[in-house]
Amino acid sequence: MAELTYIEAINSALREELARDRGVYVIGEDVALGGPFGATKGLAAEFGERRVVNTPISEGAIMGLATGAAAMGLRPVIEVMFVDFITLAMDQLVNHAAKLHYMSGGQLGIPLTVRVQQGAAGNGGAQHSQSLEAWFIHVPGLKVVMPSNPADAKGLLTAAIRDDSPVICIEHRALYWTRGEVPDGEHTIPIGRAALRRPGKDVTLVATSRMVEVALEVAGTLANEGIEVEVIDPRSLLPLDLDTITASLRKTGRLVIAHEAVEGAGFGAELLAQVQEAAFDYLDAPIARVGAPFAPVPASPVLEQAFVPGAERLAGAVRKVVLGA
Amino acid sequence: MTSELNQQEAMELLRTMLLIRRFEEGLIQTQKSGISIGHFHVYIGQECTGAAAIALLEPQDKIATTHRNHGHLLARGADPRRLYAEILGKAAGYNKGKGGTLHATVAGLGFLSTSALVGGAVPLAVGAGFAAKQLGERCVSVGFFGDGVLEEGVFFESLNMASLWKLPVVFMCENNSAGALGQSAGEYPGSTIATKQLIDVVAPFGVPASAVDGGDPRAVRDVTQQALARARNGGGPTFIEARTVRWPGSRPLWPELSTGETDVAFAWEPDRIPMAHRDWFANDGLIRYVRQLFDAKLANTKEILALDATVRADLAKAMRFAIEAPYPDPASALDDVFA
Amino acid sequence: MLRLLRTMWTIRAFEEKVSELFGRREVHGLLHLSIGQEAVAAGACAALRTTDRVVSGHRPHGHAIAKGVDIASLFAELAGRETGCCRGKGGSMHLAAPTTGFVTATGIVGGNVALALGVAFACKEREKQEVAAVFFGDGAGQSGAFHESLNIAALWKLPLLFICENNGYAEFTPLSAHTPISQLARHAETYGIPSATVDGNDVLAVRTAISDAAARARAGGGPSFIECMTYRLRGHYEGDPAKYRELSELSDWKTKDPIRRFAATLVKKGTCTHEQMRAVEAEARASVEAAAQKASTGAWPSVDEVTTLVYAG
Amino acid sequence: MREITYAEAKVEALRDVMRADRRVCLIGSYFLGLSPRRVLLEDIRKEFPGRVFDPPISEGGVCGLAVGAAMAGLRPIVDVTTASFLFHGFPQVINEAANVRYMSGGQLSAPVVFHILHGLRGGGAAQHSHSPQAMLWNTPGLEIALPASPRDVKGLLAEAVHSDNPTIVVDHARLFEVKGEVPEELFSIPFGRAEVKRNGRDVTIVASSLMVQRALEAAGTAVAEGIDAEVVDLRTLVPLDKQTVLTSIAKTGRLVVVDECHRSCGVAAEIAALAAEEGFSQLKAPVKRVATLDVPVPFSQPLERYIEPTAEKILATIREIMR
Repeated sequence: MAELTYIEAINSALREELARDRGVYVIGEDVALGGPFGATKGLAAEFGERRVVNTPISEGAIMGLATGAAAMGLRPVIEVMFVDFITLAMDQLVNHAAKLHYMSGGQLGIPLTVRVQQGAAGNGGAQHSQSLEAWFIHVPGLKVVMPSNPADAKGLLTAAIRDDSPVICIEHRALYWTRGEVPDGEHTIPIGRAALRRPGKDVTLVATSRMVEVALEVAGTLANEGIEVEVIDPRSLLPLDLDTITASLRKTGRLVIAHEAVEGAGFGAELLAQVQEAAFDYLDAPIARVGAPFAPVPASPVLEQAFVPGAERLAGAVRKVVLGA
Repeated sequence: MTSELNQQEAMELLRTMLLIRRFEEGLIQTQKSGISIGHFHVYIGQECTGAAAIALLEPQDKIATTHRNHGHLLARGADPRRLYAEILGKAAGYNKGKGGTLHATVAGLGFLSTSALVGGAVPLAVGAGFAAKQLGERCVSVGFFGDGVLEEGVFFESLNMASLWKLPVVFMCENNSAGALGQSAGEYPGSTIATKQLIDVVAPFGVPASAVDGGDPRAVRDVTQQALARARNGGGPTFIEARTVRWPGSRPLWPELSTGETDVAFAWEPDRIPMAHRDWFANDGLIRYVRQLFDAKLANTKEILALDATVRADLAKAMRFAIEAPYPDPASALDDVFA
Repeated sequence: MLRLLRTMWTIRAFEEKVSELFGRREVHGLLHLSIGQEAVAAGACAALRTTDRVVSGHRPHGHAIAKGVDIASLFAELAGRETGCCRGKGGSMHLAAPTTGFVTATGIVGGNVALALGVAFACKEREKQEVAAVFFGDGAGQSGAFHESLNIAALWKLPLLFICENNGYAEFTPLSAHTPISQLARHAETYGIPSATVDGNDVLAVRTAISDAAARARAGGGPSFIECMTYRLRGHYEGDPAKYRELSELSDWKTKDPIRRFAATLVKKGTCTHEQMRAVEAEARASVEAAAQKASTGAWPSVDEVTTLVYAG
Repeated sequence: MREITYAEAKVEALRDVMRADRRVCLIGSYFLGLSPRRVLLEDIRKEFPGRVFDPPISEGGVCGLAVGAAMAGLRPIVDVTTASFLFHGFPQVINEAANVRYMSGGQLSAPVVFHILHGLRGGGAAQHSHSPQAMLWNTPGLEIALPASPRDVKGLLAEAVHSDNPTIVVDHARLFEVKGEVPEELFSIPFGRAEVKRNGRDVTIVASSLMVQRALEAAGTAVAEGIDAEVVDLRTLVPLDKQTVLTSIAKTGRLVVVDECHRSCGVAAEIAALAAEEGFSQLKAPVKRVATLDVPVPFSQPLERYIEPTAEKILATIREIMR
């Protein structure tokens, strides 16, 4: 075990996969220079600029390029600098990457990994802070993973690169410099398996990405009040490990879902809709969602802080579900 | 060089350029002092372009700009206090703290929008030209953008439509990567285009295009004047590439005062410029302009220093205002989503 | 020579049959026919190797046939049968048969150009001297993806042949209503990409231009742009009355029909006789009839297929 | 009141808003898709020369152009045609139009109308059958209207033009031939008001766009089985009329949500979540969803029919929830 930052863990996954498989390419804006956050640091020096490829600022063409290359059997890993910029590549992502396999009747494979970071941190404002995972869950043909710590960042990215379908790996910018233990050497986490982060018997709290940290903090606080919170991190939003979540719910009878994105047609809505159908009779209270307010992300530090769902809001929601209104 | 400007106009242009330079130097110092303002981009070294071009606009004209917007806003008359406040996320900011540096905008001064997406503002500028033509207004829309935009598909889509429909638009491309900088020199952000010069990509669209020294206010004035006249007379769009050399302080991901604060006396005492920065200051439009004013006897050193001191004092007050100004009510995060 | 003629007749016969079947509701969906443009597909693909890759757009039938895709599987695909090349999941605009080198078609104007960029990138990396070719119409020239792709192909010297089928109409409006530029090859020149504008109804001229470009790409010379000036004798899609065109324009182009023109040239040169010409047409029509017949007996896909192949493995 | 087709009502709305407001212009003109009814638009072209534009195939540029024009004082209605093409316009619609008022602290607005034709149209396959409204719902700042009847298309389209917000009018080509009563004069239907299209007491069906017609069909058939279904047409997703939905559930205790989006993170997910969160105590059974199955839209007819939310599927779900 080594202690690495989240961004170092990503770097290590990329390095190992570049070394392991000649078909892996890292493509994106400024990636040969290390990328704006250092995820690709040192890779061009080690593997050459032929496999760690700098591109012009043409997100649409890059997504199309990577999709076309994947259809030819390469295993490209592209970096989209901010999830907000994926709007420029949506056509290629939705209309090509996600569908070519299906539309071609299985003739074409698209072993593509899209690395992208998101979240409200650093006062970037509405065009650099969105959380858009629901879009990708909504597009059949894409898999969606969201690592919440350095070990998962490495394990899920490695699994994504080796997967034969297009996988979107959504990182959180605010987690980049957090540290954690990461297994040495090859480390993969199967896509589609949730992680139990903290056991508890009173209420199940499902949280994604950075909200896992907040959920654990809340669980600690509420333990002092006599409420035992079970925290589950789905890690992969599609495919979703519904069994782990409903098994927990059968025990606790109560569920709170937390994510940083807005609620409207988001991951929380989907999970809630699935759970109420699958485990209606086990529910002792209405399920609650905690997401960002229905607004673009503001830039001002105080507004941004007010925007991001925090421990206080989450604790309030959990108390309400456990104790009643 | 200032033959077409009278002394008062020449000094006003200098004031604008100094205002922009000092505003951003102050911003870098404030950020280094530990006040968070998010990722920001400065216009240092490019002041001549915005100051000279925007001075020619009429009140009804529209401007669309980018993440590198401070210079354009100030040149158009934005209040430095409110602009600083916006950048610091305060309630008194033009955008009530919702926009920050990336989206700072002043609608009352004809700014349409400030898009932080590469190429995002270009179709918006074309849209404003389209609207002006439809409404029969004698208004020109000027889009400011960087050289990287020429790599975005939406630029071509927008240029094509502006040409096809002869819209009153000036495409003002501020190429701050002139002189083999940019991606090839290992900098952020890099621009990569397979043509010999940027204006080549414009030629097939039948849009008049010219490249000028962005650090030469007279050259910028000349081409902008022609472009505005063409637009107002129904002649359609023009593309201008204003070339400047990247300020070394803009090379790191976060701006740094790596050349130190600008000393206007460099203009008449070049020996005082530190050796390491001589190349850059030799090209710096601001220093070159001060020297020209001085040589043409339009201003003496005392007047120039006094103007600089006034600008700096005003900006210090503006920054203090912004720092002391209250943050917005957190609940206002929910406002302004809809009309 | 006869092979070129046969390919063109097969495309023509195929699409006429498709039109007939569409009228009888035996094939479905949004169909875009290339009748009148056969020389581009036939000439270009004749200049390519089997291992070269082709990406097409929403008007792909001719390209697929010229690249050697089994026509029965194409009929079956258009009819939504399990025996279709995409097992009924794709339809006309999403034909794919990568084993023949026909990578895919796509329904997004301009999107195919960016996709082909990636195919060319992969060809370069495979180091087997393969080249990629993309067919697109003049309408794609106004899409952002097209311009982004030209720049990147030039920067990276990708072995990509941009084959523009300039048929003068972007969907329902003449090109002049879409852009001030009448020849899209000018955009390629901007980026230093060698370009040629040829008579797209002259199959030999197309073949020569593509041969030169492919040789350059194989030798590491990067992309080329070949603009083929042509005309579609049908509407934008099957069922489009195409009232936006002058009748005189249509009849003028009919006299330049690429198949009859080539046949006449061959006879005049003494390469073959009138009888041989007619035999080629008859053979092509017979093979198309047989393929259509075969396709019509294909099974419908099972509804269980609906959820298969969303993911690999 | 006179009865006209949906297509006629839609064209009438376009004509009336253009007569009433000189700032309104049409960018793109396939408001009736490729349907035979599209000839109706010729009258608009004749009546308003110079106010109907046919742009090149540059959706990104076109959407941006319209947003810019709206910010500068026009009221453009952009026809993006097939909903799938909106993805090209996402940078402009999502990042510019939706954010501009908020980001500018209320200084600016982009009163633009984007028009799209969504959903399965028969053989459209994976790239021409999208229903992107749920994705648009996930990015605050846009108003989303989905007409389902001739009267609604006229009133909602007019309201979209009057609105100072960017609005997406999500329409469906399979509604064009529906007939219904439509007032002669120009009128608007306020956003955020769902309509109970059929009263019932046993089960609530919430739907929008074409699915309202399918729900009504299913409800009509269910009567024979002694099931009295209530059909609620949301009409707008943003703003959402929660109260009408919750009131109906309070009455019936059962909810089926019908939606043409893909199921995962679709409109039905949000309505089901809302009902289970805020109407939990009223629910006698779990909320059921009838949505397009989570696969790219296949081309082949039987496959397409299999994934489509049909009246038969709605009926089967009603029976199941009543058990």
